[in-house]
Amino acid sequence: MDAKVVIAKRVAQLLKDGDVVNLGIGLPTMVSNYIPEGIDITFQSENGFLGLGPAPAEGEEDWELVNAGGMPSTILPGGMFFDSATSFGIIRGGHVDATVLGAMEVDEKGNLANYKIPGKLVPGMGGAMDLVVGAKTVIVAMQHTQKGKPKILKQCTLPLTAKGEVNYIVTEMALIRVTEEGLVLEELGPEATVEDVVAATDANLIISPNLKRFGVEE
Amino acid sequence: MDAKVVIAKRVAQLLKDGDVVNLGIGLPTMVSNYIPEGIDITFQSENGFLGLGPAPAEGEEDWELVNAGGMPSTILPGGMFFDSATSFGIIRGGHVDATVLGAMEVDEKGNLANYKIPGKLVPGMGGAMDLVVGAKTVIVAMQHTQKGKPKILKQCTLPLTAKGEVNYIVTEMALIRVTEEGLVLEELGPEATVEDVVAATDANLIISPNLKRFGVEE
Amino acid sequence: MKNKIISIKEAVDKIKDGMTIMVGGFLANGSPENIIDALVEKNVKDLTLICNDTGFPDKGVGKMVVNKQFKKIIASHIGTNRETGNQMNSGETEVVLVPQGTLAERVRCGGNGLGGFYTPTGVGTEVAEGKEVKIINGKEYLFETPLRADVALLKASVVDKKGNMIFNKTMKNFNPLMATAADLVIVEADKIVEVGEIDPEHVMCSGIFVDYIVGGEK
Amino acid sequence: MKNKIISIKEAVDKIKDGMTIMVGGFLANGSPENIIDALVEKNVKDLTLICNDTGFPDKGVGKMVVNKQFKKIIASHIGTNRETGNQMNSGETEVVLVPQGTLAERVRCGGNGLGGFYTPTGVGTEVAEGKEVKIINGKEYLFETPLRADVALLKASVVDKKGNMIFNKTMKNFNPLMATAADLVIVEADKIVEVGEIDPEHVMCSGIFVDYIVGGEK
Repeated sequence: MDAKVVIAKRVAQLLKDGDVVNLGIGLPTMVSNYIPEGIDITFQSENGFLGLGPAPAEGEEDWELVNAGGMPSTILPGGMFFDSATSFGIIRGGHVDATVLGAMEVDEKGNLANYKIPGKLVPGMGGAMDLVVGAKTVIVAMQHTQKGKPKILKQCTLPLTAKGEVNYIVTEMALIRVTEEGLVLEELGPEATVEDVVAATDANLIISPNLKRFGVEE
Repeated sequence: MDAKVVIAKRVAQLLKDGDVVNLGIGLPTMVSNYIPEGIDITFQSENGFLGLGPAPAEGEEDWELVNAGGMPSTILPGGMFFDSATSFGIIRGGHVDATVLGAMEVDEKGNLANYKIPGKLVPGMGGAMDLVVGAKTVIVAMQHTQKGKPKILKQCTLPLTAKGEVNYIVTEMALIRVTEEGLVLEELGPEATVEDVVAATDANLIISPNLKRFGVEE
Repeated sequence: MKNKIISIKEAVDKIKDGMTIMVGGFLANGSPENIIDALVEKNVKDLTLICNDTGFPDKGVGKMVVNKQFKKIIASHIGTNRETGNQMNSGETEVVLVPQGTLAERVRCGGNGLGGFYTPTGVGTEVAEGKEVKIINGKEYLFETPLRADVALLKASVVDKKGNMIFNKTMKNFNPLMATAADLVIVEADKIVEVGEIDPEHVMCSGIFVDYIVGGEK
Repeated sequence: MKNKIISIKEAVDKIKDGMTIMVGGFLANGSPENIIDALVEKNVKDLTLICNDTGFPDKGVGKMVVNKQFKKIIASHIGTNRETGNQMNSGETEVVLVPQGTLAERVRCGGNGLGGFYTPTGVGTEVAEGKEVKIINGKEYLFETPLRADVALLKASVVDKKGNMIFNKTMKNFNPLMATAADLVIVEADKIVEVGEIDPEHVMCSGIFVDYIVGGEK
């Protein structure tokens, strides 16, 4: 299975019936394709609506209905549109159960860096800082390493998006929970060993006594 | 002419074409009956709409459309409904050009007391404090005296609704403008003399060199 | 999809002695009268009330005031219900009067995850007592804090089974704000419809805030 | 009733070198493209921009970035327009990055007469630098100030002759917020209708905020 699909499937299983969820651009967006049967998720799009549906069919794009990436989207029954202050009131007010975002770096304290590389890439934080602070559960969904280099660090080196807000890190190799004690390796990806994960991770990992393997099927 | 009608007519003439105006309960409400021809005023009702119209005909009351006094009202074309935060955002944000309210006391500094008599009458300030602070022009509309006792004082004795926010005081006897220098008597009511006004006023009055009489016709 | 529809009895069973409740409505316009009646009948005690006003002795939350169910009341206006004033004067009930715009903004603040705000309303009045004053751009402002409740009791005209709400005309007032600011949100509906029956452009407050729906008989 | 409809030329003539402008839209969805084109043509300079993002080089305010019309840009995201980053790196343009929710709330704050607010967003990040931190109920918050502009340039789908607006689907975003927060408000309409053609229940932002309307060709 493709690494990204593995990640998206495992993240999808973390979501609970009735949850309101905001998915970041890129890999996180794929999560919506793998929501388990019978689980009702309402997706929030921070540019201004609840009830984000699948991408429209070709030729049916509506440029008055776009997602947070600026691309044509759809709205499902039971959704609604609102302005940006209302949108971030929802986010900051704790009404979003989970947010799924990518990361450049995450660390042992649950710190997240995903919005700039000084002097090189400064796109801006967009809605990420509000999402990470406001959502009840923050799930980082990313490939475990970047060009072979660890992204899960003892301490972030890039400017932080938020301090101590990350709850889960899901990669193709591992599901890691952020706790007061540090990072707990709770599950292994389909093809990973503990040694693989430890070798690919800069941060210290506490191996859960109940270590399991992802339950993601083809 | 009835004293209240004199006051309402003179206040109505202070309003300008295109103004957004909030009228308090009681005498101020009467102002809407005397808006000069060709002057377009949008009335705001702080419980949640713009475009307040006349009271409905008997038998046509709609208890889902009430004014700030809780009584059935109507909405005019071009109006809209909103929640209380939006309503007071409009008020506090300076988008209301004028508010017209009654007063228990007003003083030389433009202080206003109209929401409680300690130990006796404590109805609460409702939206008055926000209105007086937020509206661009604050017009006090009231009878000049209460049971023969002055209401326009050197200094308010009752708890203040707002400090230094009143711009005009309109009574059946006078139109008084609040300035940095003090209260300026600018106009006399249809039947009043300067001596009458001075006698019925506790505050010091500066007599305007351009003193006029109200231009209110029967 | 979770079933949110419950009976009024089930709804009021969730409200316990000593809780803080927010109740929508402005002079009882837009208040959940059936839930209020059931609460009077259940006679739950020592509640703290957050509401724009205390309605009338026979309408809105005023019925609960008459039944002496509140130990504390936070409102902008109590003048239409003599019983509130009596209980305040006798010391039976603590009454905190808050300017209407400040009250609305404090509820929004509580529901939107903000820590507080500065308002010019109340500067130089009794409302300012004990509050931090900050000078911003040469103007005085008061610091005001967020308000939240254990339970919000709302009234809506049309509610779909996810809890998406339409409030007719002036029935919005505090309802959509309180929807965001309580741990448990119960809405009394005039009419309950299927998900998708309300156009996403016409939903006035999202069902993501709503835990339970009662009513629908009208 | 005042005539608010003017030509695009008359509209852009009101925008002078050095002004601060707010422009509605999210990645150019809901931006006034015709006004922007006219501003590019007029080549007004040294502007300060407040906008969610800087659009694309050929879409939205991005066209004005390419034309080097801004001395300062306040936005949450500049990643879709490489030219903004180039001008920032070369020092030609000052770019202030603000989290999207904070940006929306600061505009609302400016339009609603509040002096500032406390948000948890950005605590422990570069965004917190130089800002007052307040601990409220044991949690850290940053003090954020209101934003206002000389001119707000909005886009709406349907506008009546009083300026009442409907924004289709996701075109709301910052538009209704900016409507409240500028000294002069100009809205570009897809369609202009008579007063009364929009149901008061469907107006999304009141015409009282609008000074001028352009467009209506669509």
